[in-house]
Amino acid sequence: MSAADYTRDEMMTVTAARQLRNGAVCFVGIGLPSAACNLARLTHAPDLVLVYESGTVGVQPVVLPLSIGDSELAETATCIVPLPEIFTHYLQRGRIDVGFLGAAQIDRFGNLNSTVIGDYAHPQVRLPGAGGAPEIAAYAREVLVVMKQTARSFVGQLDFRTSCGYLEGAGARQARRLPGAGPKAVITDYGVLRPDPTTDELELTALYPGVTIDSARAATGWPLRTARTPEVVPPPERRELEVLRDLHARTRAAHTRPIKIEIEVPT
Amino acid sequence: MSAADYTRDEMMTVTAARQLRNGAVCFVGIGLPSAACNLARLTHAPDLVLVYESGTVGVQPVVLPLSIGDSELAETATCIVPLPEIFTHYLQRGRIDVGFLGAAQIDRFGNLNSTVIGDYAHPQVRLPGAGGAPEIAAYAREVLVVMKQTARSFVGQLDFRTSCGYLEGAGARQARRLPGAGPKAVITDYGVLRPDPTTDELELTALYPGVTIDSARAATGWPLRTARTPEVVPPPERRELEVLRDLHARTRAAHTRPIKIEIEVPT
Amino acid sequence: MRLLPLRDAIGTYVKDGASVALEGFTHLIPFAAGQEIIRQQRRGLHLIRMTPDLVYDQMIGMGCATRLTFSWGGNPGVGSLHRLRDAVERGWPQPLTLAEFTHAEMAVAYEAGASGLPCGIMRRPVASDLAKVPGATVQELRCPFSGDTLALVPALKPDVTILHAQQIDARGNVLIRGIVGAAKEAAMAATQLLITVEEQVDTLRADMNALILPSWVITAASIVPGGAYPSYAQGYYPRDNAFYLAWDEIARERSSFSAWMDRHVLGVADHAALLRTLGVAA
Amino acid sequence: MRLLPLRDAIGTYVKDGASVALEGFTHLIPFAAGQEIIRQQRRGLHLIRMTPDLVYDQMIGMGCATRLTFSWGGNPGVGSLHRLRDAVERGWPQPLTLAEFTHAEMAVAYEAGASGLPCGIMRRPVASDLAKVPGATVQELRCPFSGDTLALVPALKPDVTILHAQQIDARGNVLIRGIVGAAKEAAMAATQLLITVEEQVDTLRADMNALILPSWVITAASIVPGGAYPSYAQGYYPRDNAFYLAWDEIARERSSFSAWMDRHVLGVADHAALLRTLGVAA
Repeated sequence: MSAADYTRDEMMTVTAARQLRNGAVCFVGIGLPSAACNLARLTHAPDLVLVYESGTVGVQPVVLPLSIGDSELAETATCIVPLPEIFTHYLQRGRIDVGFLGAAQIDRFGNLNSTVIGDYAHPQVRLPGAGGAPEIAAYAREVLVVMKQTARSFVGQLDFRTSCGYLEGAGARQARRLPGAGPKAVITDYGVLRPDPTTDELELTALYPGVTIDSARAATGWPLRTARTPEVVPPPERRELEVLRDLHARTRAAHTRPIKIEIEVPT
Repeated sequence: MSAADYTRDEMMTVTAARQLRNGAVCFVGIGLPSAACNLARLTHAPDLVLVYESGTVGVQPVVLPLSIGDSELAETATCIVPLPEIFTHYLQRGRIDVGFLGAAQIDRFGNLNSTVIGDYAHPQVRLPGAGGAPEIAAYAREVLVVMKQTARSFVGQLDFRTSCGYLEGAGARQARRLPGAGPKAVITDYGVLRPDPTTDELELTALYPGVTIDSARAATGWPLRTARTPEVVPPPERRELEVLRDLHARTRAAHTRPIKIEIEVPT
Repeated sequence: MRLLPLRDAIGTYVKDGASVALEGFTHLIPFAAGQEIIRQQRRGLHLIRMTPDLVYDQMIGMGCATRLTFSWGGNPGVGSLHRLRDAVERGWPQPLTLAEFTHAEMAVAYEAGASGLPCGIMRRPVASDLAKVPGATVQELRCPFSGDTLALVPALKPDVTILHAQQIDARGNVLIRGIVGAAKEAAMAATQLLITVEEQVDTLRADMNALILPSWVITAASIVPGGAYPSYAQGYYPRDNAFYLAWDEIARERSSFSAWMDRHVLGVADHAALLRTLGVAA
Repeated sequence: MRLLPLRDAIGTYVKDGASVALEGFTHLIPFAAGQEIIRQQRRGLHLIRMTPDLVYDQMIGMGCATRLTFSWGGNPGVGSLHRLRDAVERGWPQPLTLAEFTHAEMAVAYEAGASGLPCGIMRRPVASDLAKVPGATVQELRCPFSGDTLALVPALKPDVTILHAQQIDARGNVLIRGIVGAAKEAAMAATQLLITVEEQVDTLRADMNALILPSWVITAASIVPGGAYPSYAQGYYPRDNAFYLAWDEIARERSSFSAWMDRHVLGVADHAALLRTLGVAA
């Protein structure tokens, strides 16, 4: 399949999906992580366990939820637990294998900002904030980050550290004895970054077909290290693309269906 | 109705039931408290809310449970909550109006022992222990104690203080700022004891018909104070006795019904 | 439990300056109650909610709130809450003081409030700058058993919690079915608990282990069909995802926002009328 | 999740010296599992359970346990557990070390274990001598927010938790319906989780908000119809209250107890045979 046959977004979702081994328990966020997890579940990882922070455990949605609490999730879940239990009995208890995170900013050690651009008290841009991310970053056995790569989002210095990656690097995270291992991979629209085992600094280890190292460097706000010869990520397989596009098509149809409510106003 | 027409146990249960105002939320223990609460519910207090520590809230049993977790409770409950919530969301949160307690020993300040007779490490009699009692004693807005009165159970000195009444008396409980007000009445098979508002010492304030102050004193292991003229508790009304006896008869029948289990052993 | 028209319930129990938690995680968000608060022009509220969602975007944009306790303030799957941003970034229509937590912290804080505790406990503070912001209150604690560093989070005890639910029975017990979020904890933590429901039934259609709030923990209830729209009520109507997408445009500018609110919230008498103006109800 | 005969599940996962929690509050007490532990003559167990009930009376009387963590040790509605008393009062068949809590404390301790915490938090210690006994571990704490005195209770984290449940589905998910006690907390707190169930079904007959344990939190499950007898399984069979009353006589003397255990537990191959000797199953 040639690069003309798929978008960068699709390549990114497919690459993220491939990181997931069958049977893993994933804590899933909305958007691209949800698409990637469900793509994996519908292709190579049918026994992937998807946990959403709304309290839905083991969901098998047919369309992608717009929010993390759509009825689609409730209706296909193995069980629904009160939201606090997701964070206590599941995440803090160490039962989550893979946490999926995105953010507005990431630094070279995989630390994430989803709180503010600018100063906290007088922000240029107030972002949605932490949600479940800081605890996912701390407790999930490993973390996958999915973010589009630009010089404004891959920054030398975070405006705010919402969720921890490897902190200051070079073993700083381990020294803090955080339960989870930290970001194992950052999947971007250029390729895949992975932490150096010694310095913890993210290194470009794989590129999408047709993407150059220079273009990836230009999309990074710090001097990006690269593996001697980055791998080339195999392009999406036909089946991966079909499943993903079907999923998106079903989702679009579901999300534009008009709602009608019967109201019998009590007298 | 004359004293020959009812037993002391019945008089005690009826007297306990009469302490309960309609609409109160009661934390109910097994045995006489359960009988008293259900008698109240079936007579003058139809909206009494009964909470059992098994997690059953608003139960309306037709027969008395033998244990605090019989299916009768589950099937007639407004809701069933996980047991921890009974102690956190209901009791500790201050949502219980009346706690009902019994014990093996009580002292003049209404402190209770349900743990051991003798030394803790080498007990003469190992009793069942605390269960929910210490927190009921601390957090219920008020406590009713129901116990048969004997010189061995109404003692000068507890072998072990499992649950607090008024501690050392004379405001000691208030000084500890325990949330609940403490034992409001002790219903025995002789009559009713209530705390003196100043000293907190239990005082015999009411006697059953035909029961003498001297006999109540003889059944008490400390010099029992009495009200100048103890009231006489009105005897059980016909309807109270009927309802109570029906309840017990239904209960006996239910508890002796043979159990048959269908087993299909898997091969 | 008192059964009241929503207007009277809000009028009686939601006072200027109160701390108010409208909960329901994506599901069963009490929009009708929030919009009635707007209609009654409450001021100086301390709004509490894990995910402010559109309902708080509306209340903040209409000037009801001076303080917000929250853990994620976006339009789920869509982007920003523009009115929340405008208040934080530019103080319009008035400045908004933030008390910001993570989801996990806020869940623990509600649970502590529901349990009559002054604080709740978590594992070590995660390495987040949230611990350093103005309004940060999480304290460290050394575990006397393990030596671990733990965190204490102050309890949330709203003056009023408002929930939307599916059914209320003849005795006033309320059923919440589907995704429950932190509804139960927010309910039990509150001093006063207001409920809006889809319908009143004789007996709840509920399993033995369903989430039911007994009538005696509820202060007042109002029957408001469609009261969670554009959020949803499991078994009644789905989430209007198209509306959530459209809100991004509506709320982006002050003028389009104000016009929408004038027409659909201030300009109508109640929630049924609002649903009709939107073409959602007949 | 592995589906195993009960004999193999106990043989594989319950080791001498392990801490073992058989939970289920009056309802769904895993008697079959407890009796299989007796049959396999486990020794030195640390038994954990809020209400030891008859199942621990049997295990203690048969010499399986050297330690007991509990909060109420009686025959509910009947009286004493005579075998528990004999072990505590006279060291027969061997001494039993007690770690004694209140129900509220033990519930908090399980919840802490389930939450990956080293301890849980409560309001001020109640004024009980329990705080002074050997093995007492509850610690005081001053709340940094309110100044209140609070209590910290060390977490319970059993090596093995064993529960009885109604159903397991084809994927290994387990349904618990009715009174749940602290079953969920004990399950999530454990290192290994064993389940016995009444039956296997294709799809659980369960409400959306039912208490379901997902297969991947379960170590092994065994199909044991009647596995909670003489306790009960909501929807399957009621509690045998007559047996609980009769147990008072059976267990009162060492000789009658031993004879009963020889005949009904040691003298049979499995739980189905036990139920037949009791005339409960055909």
